[in-house]
Amino acid sequence: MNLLLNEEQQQLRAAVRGFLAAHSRPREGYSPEVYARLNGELGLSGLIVPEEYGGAGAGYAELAVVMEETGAALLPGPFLATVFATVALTRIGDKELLTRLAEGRVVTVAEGELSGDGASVSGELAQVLGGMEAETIVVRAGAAMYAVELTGPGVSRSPLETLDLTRGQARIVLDAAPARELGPARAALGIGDRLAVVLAAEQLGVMRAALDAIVAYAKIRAAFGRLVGSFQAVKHKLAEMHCKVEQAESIVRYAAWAADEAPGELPMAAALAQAYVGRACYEVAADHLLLHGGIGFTWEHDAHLYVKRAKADEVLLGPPREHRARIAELLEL
Amino acid sequence: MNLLLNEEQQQLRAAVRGFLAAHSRPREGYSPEVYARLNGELGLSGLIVPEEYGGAGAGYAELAVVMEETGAALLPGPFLATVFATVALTRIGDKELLTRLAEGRVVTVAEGELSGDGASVSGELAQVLGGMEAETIVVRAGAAMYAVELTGPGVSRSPLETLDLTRGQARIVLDAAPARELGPARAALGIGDRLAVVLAAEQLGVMRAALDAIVAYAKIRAAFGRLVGSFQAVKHKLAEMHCKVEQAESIVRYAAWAADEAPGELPMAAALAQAYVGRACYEVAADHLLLHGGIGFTWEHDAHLYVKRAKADEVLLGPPREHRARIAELLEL
Amino acid sequence: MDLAEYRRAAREWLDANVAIEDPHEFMAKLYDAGYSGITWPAAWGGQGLTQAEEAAFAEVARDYTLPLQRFSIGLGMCGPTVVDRGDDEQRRRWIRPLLRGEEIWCQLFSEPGAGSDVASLQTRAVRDGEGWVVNGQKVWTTNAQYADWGLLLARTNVDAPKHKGLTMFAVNMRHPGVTVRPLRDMTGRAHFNEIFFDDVPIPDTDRIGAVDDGWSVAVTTLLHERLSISAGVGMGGSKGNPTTVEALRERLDTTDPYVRDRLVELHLRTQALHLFNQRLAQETKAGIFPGARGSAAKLLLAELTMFQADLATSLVGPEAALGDTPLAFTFSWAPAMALGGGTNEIMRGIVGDRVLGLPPEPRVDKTVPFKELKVGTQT
Amino acid sequence: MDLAEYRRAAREWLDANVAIEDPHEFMAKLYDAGYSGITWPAAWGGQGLTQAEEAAFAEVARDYTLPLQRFSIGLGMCGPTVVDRGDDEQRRRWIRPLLRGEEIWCQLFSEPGAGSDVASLQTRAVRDGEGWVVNGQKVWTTNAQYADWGLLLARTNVDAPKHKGLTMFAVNMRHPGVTVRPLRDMTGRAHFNEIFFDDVPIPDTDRIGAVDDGWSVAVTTLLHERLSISAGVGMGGSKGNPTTVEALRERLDTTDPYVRDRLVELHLRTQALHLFNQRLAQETKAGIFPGARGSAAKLLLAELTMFQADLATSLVGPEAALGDTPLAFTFSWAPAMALGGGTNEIMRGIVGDRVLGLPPEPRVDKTVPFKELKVGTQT
Repeated sequence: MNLLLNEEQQQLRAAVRGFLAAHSRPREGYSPEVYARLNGELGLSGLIVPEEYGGAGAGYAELAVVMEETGAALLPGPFLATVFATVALTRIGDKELLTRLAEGRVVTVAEGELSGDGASVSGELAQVLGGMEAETIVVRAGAAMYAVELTGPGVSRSPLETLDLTRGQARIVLDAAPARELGPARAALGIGDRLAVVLAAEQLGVMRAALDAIVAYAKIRAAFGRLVGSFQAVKHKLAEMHCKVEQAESIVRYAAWAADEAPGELPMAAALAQAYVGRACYEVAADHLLLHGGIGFTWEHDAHLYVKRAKADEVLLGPPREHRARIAELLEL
Repeated sequence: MNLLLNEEQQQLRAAVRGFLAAHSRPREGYSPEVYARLNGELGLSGLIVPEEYGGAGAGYAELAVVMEETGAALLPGPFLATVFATVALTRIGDKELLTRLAEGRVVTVAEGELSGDGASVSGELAQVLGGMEAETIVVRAGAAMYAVELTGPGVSRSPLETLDLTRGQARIVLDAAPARELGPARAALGIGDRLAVVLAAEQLGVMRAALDAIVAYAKIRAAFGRLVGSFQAVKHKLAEMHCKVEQAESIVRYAAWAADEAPGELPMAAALAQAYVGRACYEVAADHLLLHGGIGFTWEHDAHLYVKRAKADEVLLGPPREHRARIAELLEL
Repeated sequence: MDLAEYRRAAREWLDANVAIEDPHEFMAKLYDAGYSGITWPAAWGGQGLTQAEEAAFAEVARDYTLPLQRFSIGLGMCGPTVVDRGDDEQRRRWIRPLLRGEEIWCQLFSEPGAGSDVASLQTRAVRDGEGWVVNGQKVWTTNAQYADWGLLLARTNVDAPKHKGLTMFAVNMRHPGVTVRPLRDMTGRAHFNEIFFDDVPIPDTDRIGAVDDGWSVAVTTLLHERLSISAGVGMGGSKGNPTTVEALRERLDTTDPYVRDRLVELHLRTQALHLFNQRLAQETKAGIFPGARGSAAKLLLAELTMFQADLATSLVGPEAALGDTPLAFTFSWAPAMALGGGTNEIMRGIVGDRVLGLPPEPRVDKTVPFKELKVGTQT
Repeated sequence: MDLAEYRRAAREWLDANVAIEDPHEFMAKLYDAGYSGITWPAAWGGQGLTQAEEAAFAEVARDYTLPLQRFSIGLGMCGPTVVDRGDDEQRRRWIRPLLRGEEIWCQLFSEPGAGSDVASLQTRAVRDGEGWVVNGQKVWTTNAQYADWGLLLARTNVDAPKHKGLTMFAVNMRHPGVTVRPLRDMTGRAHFNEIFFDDVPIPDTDRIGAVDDGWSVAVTTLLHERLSISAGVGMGGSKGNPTTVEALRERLDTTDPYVRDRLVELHLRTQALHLFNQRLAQETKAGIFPGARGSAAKLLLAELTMFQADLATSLVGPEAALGDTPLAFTFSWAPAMALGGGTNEIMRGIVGDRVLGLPPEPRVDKTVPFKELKVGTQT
C-alpha cells in the first residue's frame, strides 16, 4: 500500500495549484478559456485517458492529486462532471468519446430511469451535473450504456438552481433522442466505486482549503486584545479539524491506490472514502464558517461557497447513508 | 405541565441531601443501619406506598427528588432495587408486600424466562439487582405476577461481580420455589415506563454530582500557573456538560409529572427520559473523569465510581437502542 | 381583571384585528388597545401591568402571525434601555412613539472589527461644541432600513481602556450623513444592513447615560436582548421549517431504520431543548430570574439549528443540492443563530463564568488604553 | 545484507527464541543476536544500523509476543535520552546493560501536583557536598517495581522560573530511601506506581545535562516518548480487545440495523486512524519526520479508545454491567490513553501550536519565580 505522493505527483500538484491560484474564479462560473488552458497547458482532460486515445494514461493517484486542487480552488463549471464521464468511459473503453475527452470536450454522466432501443434513449434525468455545459451525456438505459449528443434532436434541458453556486445542474428530458450504444452495462465495471474515490479527493481539497483559510484568519484576527487563534477553544477546534483532514487524506490516498493497484480492496475503500471524507468535509467546512464569526456569513466572503460545495458533494452520489449501508454489506455484517 | 419543585419538594430534597452527605459511604457497601434511618427518619421506603398500606402516598415528582439525591450520593446497596419493586407493587396493588415495603424490607424485581403454576415458580434470572440483599422478589412467570421469598426453599442465588462497585447483582435460580400469585401480568400496568422515570431521576443525580465535583476541582486545581477552570477548553466543556444537566433535569421533571398527572404522555416521556438522560449521564460522568486528569483515574478517587454507575444505569433496562426504537414506535414513524 | 378574562379579551381583540396588514396601523391599534408595553411604566406611555399579563398576552399571541417584525428591536432592546437608563425627558420623547409604532428603532453596536468583542468598537463620537459628531461603520443591523432612531454605541475616549471610553447615543437615522446599505448574507438575501456614518451630528440631549459610561448602558441592552431571545422572540418557531421531525417524516422513507433513528435523535434533541425552555419560562413566571442560564438555551438552540439543517440535507440526499428551495434557504440561514447575539464560544464562556462560577481567563485587554490595543483584523 | 535477508534472519531468530519466558534471559539473547539497540551508536553498545533495519525488525516482531514490557521505558525513553544528552562516561556505564536487559529503567517526571504541567513539579534535589539529596514524590511510574535506575527530573532552584530550575538525574532505585508503592487505578489493578524519595543521595556524576537545564533534557525524553507511542510501542494492538468490530460482530445481533450502523461507524473511525498511522509510518520510513503530527494520532487513538469502550458496552447491554470480564476491564482501562503521555487538551494544544502554527496563549507562568507560582491543588 502506498499512501505518499511521489516526486512527479508533487510536481503535478504544484503545477495545478499554481495555475488555479491564478485562474480559478469560483464566483464567475464556467470559463471555457480557463478550461482550455487547464487541458492544454496542464493536460488535465486526458490525464487518465489511455495513451492510445491521446491521453496521458495516468492513474487515480494522479487524478486524486488534481481533484484535490480543483476542490481546494472551488474550480467552477463542469470539471467534475467531465472527470466522472472520463472515469465511466475508461471503464467502458469507448475510443471515440475518450478521444474527444482528451481533446477537452465537456461530457457528463447521469443515472435515471431510461429506456433504450439500441439507437435512441427516452426518459427523464432529474439532476444532471454540468448538464447545461456538456455536449454529450453517458447514460445507462436498460442493460446497455449509451452516449447521447445533448445538442441533437429529442433532447430538452433546463438549468436548475443549485445550492452550490459554482457548479450547475440541469434537468434533461430525452424523447427518443438518437443514441449510440457503448456496450453492456455491467456492475463489474466498478464505475460507481471510482466516482466515489474521485469525489472524495475533491472533498479532501475542499476541507483542506477551508481549514487553511480559517487557520490563516485566526492568525490575523484579534478579539479581546488577542489573536483569536490564541484562544484555546478556537485552537482546539482547529486541531480537531486538522485531525479530520489528516485522516481524510490517508483514506483518499489509500482509495486511489486501491483503484490503481488493488481492485479487490476498491469497493470497501471507495465506500469508506465517501462515508468518512464526505462527512468530514462538511463538518470542517461548517466549522470553518462559524469560526470566522459574522464575516463568514456574508455573501461576499467565500466561506459559504465552501460549505455549500461540501454539502452538495456529500449528497451527490446519493444520501450518505447509502455509503454506510454499503460498508455494512461489504463487512458481511 | 409542571417542571418546577414546590416548597415541600425542596424541603424533602434538602432533608435527603443532608442525611446522605453525612451517611452515604459508596465504598462501604450496603448498610442496613443507614437504610433503617433513611426509612425511619426520612420515611423513604413508604414514600409512594399508598397511605392505606402505611405509606406516604406521594407521587413520582417526590420520588424523583429522592432518586436524584441517592444518585448524587451514590448510595450503595439495594435502594434502587427496592424502589423498583415498590413501583411494580403499587401498580399491581399488593397489600401485603406494600405494607412490608413501607416497613423498610428489601424487595427486588426482575425479568426472566420463568414458568409458574400458581403456587411455585421455576427458571433462571441471570442478573438481579440487589438479588443478594432482597428477602423477596417480584417476577413475571407466564401470564401472572408472583412474589417469591428468596430465603425460602427452591431458591439458589450467587453474587455476581459488577462494574458498579456500589450496587450488587445476583444470579438466581428458582427450582419450584414456593410463590404467591399477585395477579395477572398486564402491559397496561405500565411498570416499565415508571421504572424508566425513576432510573432517569437517579441518573440526573449522578450527572449533576459529577458536574459539581469537577467544577469544584477546576476551581482549586492549578496548572501552568492558573486554575484549570480558567482555561477555555475546560470551561467550555464544563458549560456543555451544564447544558446537558439542564436538559436532563427538564426531561426528568416532565416525565415525573407525566407519571403523576398525564398517563397518556408517560410512554413517550419515559422513553425520552431513558434515551436522553441515560446517554447524557454517561457522557457527563466520562468527561468529568477525564477532566480530573490522572487523579481521576486512580482507584482512591471517586470519579470512576460515577462513571461505572452511569454506565451500569445506562444498560440496566436493556441496551439503550431499545429506548430509541420505542420512541420511533410511539412517533409512529 | 383576572388573567382568564384578560386572555379572553386579548384573543377577542386579536381575532378582530389580525387581518390588518399595514404594520404601522396595526401597531397603533395594538397600543390603543393596551397591548403594547404591557409592563412598561404608565408614566411614559406603558400599561404598568405585571409580567403575568405580559406572559398571558404572549401566550395568546403565539397563535397569530402579527406584523411586528420591524418594531422588534425597539420593543425588545432599545425601548427597555431608554426606560432603564434614559432621563425623563428622553423617556417622554421616545417611549410612547416607539410603543405606538410611530418611530422605529434599530441597534448600532457591532462593527466589522468588533463582533464577539463589541467593546473594541472603533466608531468615533467626537465633541463638537455643545454636541457630538459621529464617524464610522456599523454592521449586522436589523431593521435599519425602516429606522427613525438608532441606539448607537460609539467611542468617545481612546486613551481610556476599551470598556471605559464608550458612550451611548440615540442617533437620527434620517440624517443625510447616515447611509444604510443592505448586507447580503449566505442565503443570498439581505436580512441585515451595514451603516456608514459620515460626520453625523448628535445633540448632547440625545446622549443616554454618562459620557464614557456607555458600556454599562450597553450591558443593559444586551441583557434585554438575551431575555427577548430566550423568551422566544425572534425564534421564528417551527412552522414551515423543512428540517423538523414533522416535515422530514412526510418527505422521507421512514421504513428505513437509519432514517428512523436519525429522526429519533432529532426528536430527542428538540424535546430536550423544548422542555428546558419550558422550565425556564415556568421559572420566570414564578419570579426566578434565569440570568445567564438563558445563554445555555441560546447555545443549545444554535447547535440544534445547525444540527437539523445538516441532518435534513443529508437525509434528503441529492435533492438537497438544489437551490431556491425552502430546505436550501433553511440550510443557508442556519448559521445565523450561532453567530448573532453572541457566538457559541461566547455563550459557553458566559455559562462557564456566570452559571458555574469558574475563574476568569487572564485578560490582556482590560487595562490597556484603547489606542494601544490589538483590534479587528491585523494586516 | 539486504533488507529481505535481514528480515528472514530476524524471523528465523525469533522463531528459535520466542519460547524463552524469562525476560532477562530473552533480552540478553536478543542483544547478543544484534536486535537490541539496532539504530543506537555502536560505540556505546548499539548496532549502529539504520531506521530501515529497525523498521524491518519491528515489522517482523509484530507477529510475535515478546517479554519486553519491563524494558520498554528504558528502550523507548531513558536510553535515548542518555545517548542524546548524557556524557560519554554515562553512556559507557548505562547503555550496554540497558540494551542487554541487565539494568531496568523507569521514568520519574509526573507528580500528584504536576501532570499536564510537568514543569511545575515540586520534588527537590538539594546540593549536599559533592552530590545531591532528593526528597519528594512521583506518580504514574511504569515498571518502577523492576527498576534499577530512574530518570529523575527534580527541582534544583525555586528562585528561577519553573522551566529554568530543573535538573535531570539518574537515581538508584535500589537505595533504601526510595519507596515504590503500587498505585491502583480504575481497573482495580496496579499498572503504575507511586514513588517516595526520602533523603536519597545522588552523586553529581549521575546528573544528566547541566544544572538547572533539566527541562531541555526532559523535552528530549518526551519527544522519544511520543515517537515510541506513535510507532505503536505500547499500543497493545487489537488482539483480544472485546471492543473491536471483529469482537463485537461475534457477540451482537448484526441483523439489527442500528447495531450494523454503529459497527460501521466504529469501522470508519478505526480505519481512518489506522490509515493515518500507516501514512505516518510510511513518511517516517521515507525520512519525513512526523513531529507534532504524531500528537494528532495519539489524540485520535485516545478518543477512539473511549468511543469504542462506550459503544461496546452500550451495544452489549445489561451484561456490560458485570465486573471481572474482559469488557469491564477494557472499559475501565479506556481513559488511560487519554490521560497518559499528555491529556487530550495538551495534544490539541500541541497540534494547534506546532502543526498549525497558531499564536500562543498568553502565559502567566513562564517568568515568575517558581516559589511564587500557583502549583498543584490550592487548598
